[in-house]
Amino acid sequence: MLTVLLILIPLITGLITFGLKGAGAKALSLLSSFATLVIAVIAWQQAATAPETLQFVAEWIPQLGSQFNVGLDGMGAMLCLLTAVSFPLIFITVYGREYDRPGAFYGLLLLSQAGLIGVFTAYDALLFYVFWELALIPVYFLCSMWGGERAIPVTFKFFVYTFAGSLLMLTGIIYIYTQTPEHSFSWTAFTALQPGSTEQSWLFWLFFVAFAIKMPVFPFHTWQPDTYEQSPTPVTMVLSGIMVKMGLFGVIRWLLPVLPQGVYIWQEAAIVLSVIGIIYASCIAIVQTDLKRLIAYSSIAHIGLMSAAIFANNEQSMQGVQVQMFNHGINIIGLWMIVEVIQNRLNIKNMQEMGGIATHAPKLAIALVIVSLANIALPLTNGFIGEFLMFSGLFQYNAWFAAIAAVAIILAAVYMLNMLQKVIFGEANALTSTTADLKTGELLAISVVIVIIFVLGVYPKPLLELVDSTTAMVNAAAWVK
Amino acid sequence: MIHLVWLVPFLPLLGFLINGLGRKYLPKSLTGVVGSGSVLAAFVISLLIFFEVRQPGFTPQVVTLFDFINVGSLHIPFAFQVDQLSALFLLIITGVGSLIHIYSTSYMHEESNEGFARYFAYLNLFVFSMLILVLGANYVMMFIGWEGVGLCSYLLIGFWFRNINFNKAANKAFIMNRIGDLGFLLGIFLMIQQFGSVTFSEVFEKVPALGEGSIILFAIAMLLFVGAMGKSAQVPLYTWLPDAMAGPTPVSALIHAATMVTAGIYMVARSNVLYSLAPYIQAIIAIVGVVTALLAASIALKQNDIKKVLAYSTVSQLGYMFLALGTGAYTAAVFHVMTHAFFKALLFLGSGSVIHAMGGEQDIRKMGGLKKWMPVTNITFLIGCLAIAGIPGLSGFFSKDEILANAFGYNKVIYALALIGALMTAFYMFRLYYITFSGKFRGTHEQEHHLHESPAAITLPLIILAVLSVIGGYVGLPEVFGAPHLLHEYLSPVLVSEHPHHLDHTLEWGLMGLSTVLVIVMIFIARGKFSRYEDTGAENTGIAKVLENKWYVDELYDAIIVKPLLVLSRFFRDGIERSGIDALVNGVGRGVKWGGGRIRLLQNGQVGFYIFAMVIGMIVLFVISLFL
Amino acid sequence: MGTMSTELMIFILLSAIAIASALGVILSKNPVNSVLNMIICFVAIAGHYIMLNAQFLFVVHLIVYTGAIMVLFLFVLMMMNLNADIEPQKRNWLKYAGAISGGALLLVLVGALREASLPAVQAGSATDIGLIANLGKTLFTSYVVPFELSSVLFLSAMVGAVVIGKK
Amino acid sequence: MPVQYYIFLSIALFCIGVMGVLMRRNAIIIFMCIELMLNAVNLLLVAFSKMWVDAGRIDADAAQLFVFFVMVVAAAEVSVGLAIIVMMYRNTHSVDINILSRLKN
Amino acid sequence: MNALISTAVFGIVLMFVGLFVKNKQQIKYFAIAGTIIAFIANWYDGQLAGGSSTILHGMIEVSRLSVLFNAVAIGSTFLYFVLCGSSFEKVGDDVADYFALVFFILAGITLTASFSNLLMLFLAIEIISIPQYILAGADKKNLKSNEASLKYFLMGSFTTGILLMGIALIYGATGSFNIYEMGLGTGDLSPLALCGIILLGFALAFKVSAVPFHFWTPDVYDGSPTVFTAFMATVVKAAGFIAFLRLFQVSFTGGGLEHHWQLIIALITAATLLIGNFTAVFQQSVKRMLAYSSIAQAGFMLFTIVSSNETATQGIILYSIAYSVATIGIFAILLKMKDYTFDGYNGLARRQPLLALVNTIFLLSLAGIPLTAGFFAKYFVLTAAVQQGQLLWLVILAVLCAAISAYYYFRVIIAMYFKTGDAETLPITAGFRSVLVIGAAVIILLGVFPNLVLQFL
Repeated sequence: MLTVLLILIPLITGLITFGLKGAGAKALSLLSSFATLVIAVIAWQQAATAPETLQFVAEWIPQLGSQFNVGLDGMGAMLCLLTAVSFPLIFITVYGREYDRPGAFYGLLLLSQAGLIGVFTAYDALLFYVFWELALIPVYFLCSMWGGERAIPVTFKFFVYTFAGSLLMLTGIIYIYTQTPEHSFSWTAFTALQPGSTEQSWLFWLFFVAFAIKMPVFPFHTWQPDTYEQSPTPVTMVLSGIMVKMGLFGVIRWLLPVLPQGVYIWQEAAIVLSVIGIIYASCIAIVQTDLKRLIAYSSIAHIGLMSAAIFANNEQSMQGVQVQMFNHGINIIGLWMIVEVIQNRLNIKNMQEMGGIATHAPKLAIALVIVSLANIALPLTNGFIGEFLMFSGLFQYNAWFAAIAAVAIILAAVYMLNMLQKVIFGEANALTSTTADLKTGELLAISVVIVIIFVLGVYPKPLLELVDSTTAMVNAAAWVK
Repeated sequence: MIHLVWLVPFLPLLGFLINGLGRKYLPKSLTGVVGSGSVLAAFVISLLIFFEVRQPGFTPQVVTLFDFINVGSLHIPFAFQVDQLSALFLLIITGVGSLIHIYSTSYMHEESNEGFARYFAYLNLFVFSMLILVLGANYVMMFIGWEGVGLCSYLLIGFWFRNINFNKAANKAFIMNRIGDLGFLLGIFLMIQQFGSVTFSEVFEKVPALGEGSIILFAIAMLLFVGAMGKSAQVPLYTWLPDAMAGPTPVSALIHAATMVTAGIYMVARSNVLYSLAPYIQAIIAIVGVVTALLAASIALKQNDIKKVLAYSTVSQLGYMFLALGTGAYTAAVFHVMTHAFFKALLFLGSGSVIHAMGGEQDIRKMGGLKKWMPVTNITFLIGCLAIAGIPGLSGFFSKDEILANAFGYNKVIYALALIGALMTAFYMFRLYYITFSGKFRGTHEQEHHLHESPAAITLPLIILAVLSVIGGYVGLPEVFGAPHLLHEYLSPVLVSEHPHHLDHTLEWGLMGLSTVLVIVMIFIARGKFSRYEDTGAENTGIAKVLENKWYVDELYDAIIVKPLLVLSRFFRDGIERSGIDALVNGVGRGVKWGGGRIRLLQNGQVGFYIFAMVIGMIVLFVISLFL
Repeated sequence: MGTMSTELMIFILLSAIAIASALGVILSKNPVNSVLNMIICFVAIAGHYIMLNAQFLFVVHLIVYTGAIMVLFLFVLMMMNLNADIEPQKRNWLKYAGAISGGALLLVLVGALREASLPAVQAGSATDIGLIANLGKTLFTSYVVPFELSSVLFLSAMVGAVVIGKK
Repeated sequence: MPVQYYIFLSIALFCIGVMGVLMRRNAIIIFMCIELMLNAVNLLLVAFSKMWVDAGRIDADAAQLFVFFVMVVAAAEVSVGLAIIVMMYRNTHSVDINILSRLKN
Repeated sequence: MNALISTAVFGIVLMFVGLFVKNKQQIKYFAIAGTIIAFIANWYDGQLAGGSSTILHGMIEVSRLSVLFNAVAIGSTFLYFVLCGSSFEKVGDDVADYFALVFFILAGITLTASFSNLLMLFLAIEIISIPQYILAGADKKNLKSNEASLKYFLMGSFTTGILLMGIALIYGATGSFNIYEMGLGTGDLSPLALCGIILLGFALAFKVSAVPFHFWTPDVYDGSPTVFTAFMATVVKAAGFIAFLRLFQVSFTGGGLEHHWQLIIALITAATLLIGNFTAVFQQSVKRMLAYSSIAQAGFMLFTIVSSNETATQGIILYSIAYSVATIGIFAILLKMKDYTFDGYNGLARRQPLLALVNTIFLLSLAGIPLTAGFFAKYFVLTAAVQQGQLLWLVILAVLCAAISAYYYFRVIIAMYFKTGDAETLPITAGFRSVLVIGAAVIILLGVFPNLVLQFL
């Protein structure tokens, strides 16, 4: 029931928010997001001790053998927690901003939250697909309506891209569904089926492309920088912090256990793509002058690593990926928060025109430094744990892939430090010397991020233990040879 | 006492937090007390630990704080290891660290309140990281400290962040360190793969099973050594260190001379079990060491920035330490770390005193005759120079002599090269000394008017370090002196694989004499050339110009690494991303539109054509279904 | 040549007339000629109906088609005062293309149906199935629903013709 | 007499109708050709009816009734069709089908 | 059966209503009442028919499917009358006759799901077609309407010839017009029957505007008075499919018979998907875009024919509802627009937020986004095809085309929400709004609980 509540709270409040004006919409959405957070924390505690109590099953479409089947395993609880943590942070960060038609803006954000939590909780393939799309639609509207001047075509590209991918996945789901003996969509039935290896081989691609587009993995990534650049920053936070995790989540929940042989056949290809993507995106990030695009490409690189680690598919890499899903979410949201503040203050995106922010807005600068360092996986920040485990896991799979991928940690340092240098260091210019430092709300939100960064960086145990069960599940399913 | 070891890193961390968070509110005095006091307190605890460790029969102890990473069979606890090696490094770090903190309270006094606190916060954070590095009971802990010190180095080099060039230097330092870190990290992964553990005790236990000369062992050793190359500024990853002089001078003394850069030596010494089983890697280390020593020394000959000279000298000395490691003389390396910490910190702090007096001027051509105004600095700096040059009786002599002796036993050619390096060391150090302190003052009148001896907070550490530079060598007297090698005895439980090359006594005396004589000759040449130095402003030519431009290594790196990387990245961005993938994606969209545009022409509005098309379609479909 | 051949000869004769006049319909330039050809063709087809013992249909065919529909066509043509000159000639290639594709369709269908094995038509064997009495009985029993429905059809056609036709 | 004869005859007439539809531009003639196609079908149905009667099926009158209904429908269609053509003629003073090609692409 | 009678009777009633009721707006209410009564009558049918019963000498079969489909068709017509009824007046004076013609069409439609004799199929198709020719040309002075009418008529009657030829050949092969008694699946397939099946397929493909028999669709839909296009493109189209499916599922399936025609139907489906979607991308007028989109949607519905299984039946029902309701809604809004181009919708969301929202829901449904009925409609037809096996290539092609279809549906959304402009609309009543909302609610409700409808099957 708790799980259902997690979906229902943002869904219902989101719908109500549509009817509200300015302050009311803000307040309600904030309230709702906090309520969700409270539930998510409780759910997290339960997921650690008694995950079966979070399972909720109700009839949905009996003709199809589809049920409203939601539940939370370790990974699901973790991602729900991430979602639940992120939204209040996002709302607090933008609390001072005035958006056109705030009711719709906050309403759509809450709806996307409902969709995201739905994706992370669904244990029924059809339900999963429904939520998968449901999360996309509000984001599409948010980006198009409140985005930059090129937002409409860019977001549309994003939409069609992901839509095409998910339809391919739908084909795969339908195929597997028709093969299950009792015609069921339940996750259990899907994992129990195990089609022949030829079938798994091509089914793999139907699923993989959908997930790869969402993540995004090279070469399916070209929607991403444009979309991140053009979206309003709160939406970019949702996109990069949480939505990309849908792809990773999808692979772990719906690809690895369902098509282990397909994965076994193609894992090398997937890893190669991911590794290419890591280096490729890192290189492009080096020559970006636009702050948002730089972060976008850095995100592609990070996601590439996560995808490689997933397909390396051993205990370490899987633990690492899951932990990193959370941590990357927190870090990138923190990064976007700061970008949002900078944008809000300066209204420029080109890093060449910035500089010297540290002199006039030291708190902002410190926050940016910390979050950037977490982003390049400095030890004792949360980014380190995941990356360490992922690289290690990848290394166990294939040392050369890991060695090539690991070059990214150098490249990451190059572009992140360049970014820091250009944005906050140096002499202030006429524009940046007017930069106001963080305001209370912003400071609060960013402080939360920073605290999480350090707490999980020093003591990742709770997170690691939480996702243990999922890793065990995947590994148990995955080593079919 | 051992169980309180966590206090040692924790106190500087506390200092960091207090100074960092309260940087706007705390007065400078309090900041200074917190900053220095925390390190001093850590030093006291370290001393107590040291005395405990020194007890005979002490076995290494591991203090586990909590589980850091637990994944399946891989356990990486957040644990500290207290043994002879780490205790010694604790002493060096906290000892030299507290002196430099005290020194800084005066040196950095002109900074704003906030800057001052920020400086101390960074410095404390550095000490914390460095302590984690040496205290860690496994390679991951070491790596945490390893990257942590890199971060602090980055922050402190770029301390004056308004200067873009300083920031670039900081970036360079961090990135080069990261290249090394990559090697380290891969080494750790390989260890995890091979041993399923990164804890020192377990790894060293399992290493011998691989057998001497195992390729895996080579790989691990080499990868770790790549890490050491980055951190300890060895060829080819040394160019960041001279640039790192952009930071405040006490930072150069602490980080870029006494402690952080020796982390590589610590690591190799710590892994001596591993390295002793990988002789080829040892050879590589020795060669890298001696090449670095020579190259850096040669560059130092022609530098005019007081800190740059010292920086290259540091690189060069680090080369010696690696040479020692390569020859298997781990104690000698650690010994040199210690003595080098004393005299190089002394030299840097002395140069800081000079720079302070000169109002920020660092070019030695603009100095001269400073001994008149700065007697204490002069004397202590001279002691430092003598120590580094290897004048018998001072600390540098003993440590360097041990290295040279081992090198001789290892390989005569390497010995010869090392000796040449040592001679160059003497030459450039005294070039520096004479140009700076002798002759007549060449700066502006304003500067001359301003010249003064530094306050006690600066001179006191100088004096203490000068004393240490003199007596520090007596813990490791050469065998020929007949006295026990205290350091060797102390470290032997840790450096179990040490196999120093023992020379016969006559030969050792001979070598000692040879180097001493040559060094003195060098000093006199330098004195003759530079004691009445005049700045002619003449351009250097030939080899001198090459040396002045540091063998053009920076330019070389720029040409073979940085530029190609940028070209590649731009190609990715413009060639593949925009005109490749994105164009393809957009092309699909355009293709659909284009196709739509063509297909719709079929719809030409003529009903006759429509029926015709229908009939054709029927015929085609008929043929397909009936006859195919 | 017995009775069979008489049947066959009549069949061939009627078929020849029908095909020739059908070709006349599509080939003659003057629309009025087309209509006249059409009438001939329909009469020939009516002849086939007699041959096939479909007396009722023969009558209906003559009355409805030849009598009513064709006259309607003729009437419309006359009302519009159309003659050969008015119809602009299609471009020739389209005409050939039309002819060729029609021929191709014919070929395909013939090719497909050539080998159908079916019971033969016993020409001359008189059956009374096509008489009005029999058909009427069936029409008002089994086929009463379609019969009623065709009234709906007519109604709508009537309404339609009025809607469209009135000024 | 094999029923194939009727089949071929009727297909021939049918295809002539199709040809006419394709070749002519006069809406009335085209419509007439369509009527020709319907008549070809009628002929075929009658032939099949006879065939099945001869083969002994008692319900073969269905085909003749079908033809009857085809005629009914054809009559209805003609009334509507000619109304449409007349309407077109009123507006364009032509019955050329290609005159009307505003709607395209 | 009751539905057939009631709709036919109401057609006649409406003709007379035109004589006595002078206020043209009031005629609409009679028509609406007619649909309600027909709906009730049909529901009564459903109560009677426990399983399925063939009545009236094997001409009509009343089954759960037919009752359900009739309910869908009558319900959609009800929605159509409510939303678009007042626009009849704009076409011409003979409002009552138009309503009568729509009822006659509806009478034909009630046969499409229940015929069990090819004669009934033929009559049904003609009863549907002939009034449509007239409705297409109802705007007599408008040359476009003339053209639409002429094109539709010429091509439609040409197709009638094809259909009849097919029926004749099948009769020749089997000696029966009854779809249950043909027994084509047993024994060797006569070439006559095969040609007949193919020709019937062509004729029905024409009715559902499948490529290459689709040429009439854009022109006719574009040229006809918009209010009639709304009806032709929705309920009538669905009726075409139900007839198509019924014929092929009952008579031409079984005994391996489907392998003879599956390939060409699959090819037709593929071509329909491609051409429909590709061409729709290019359009500038929303009305014409909807015409092409109806071809594209037909491509999806053809999946039910290709697979001809149980799921296909469920799929066609859901698809009929989802597609009809959504398209009627979109057309109803289109009718209120002053400008039919995409640009005419610019900024509608600011002027008429509710209208824009409802329109968006309808468009999302057409695009097949989850939580709308359109998703489950697509889902079922795709599942039907996957169950059939061997057709996965077609399914993948279809989903890619669905992605393309998002492009043109979303263009409307983009215009409404993200572009600035002042989309002008005619005055809109509260009743109109609330009915639109009900329509949208139906779409959403079926998108969440498709079994609300499927349980009746």
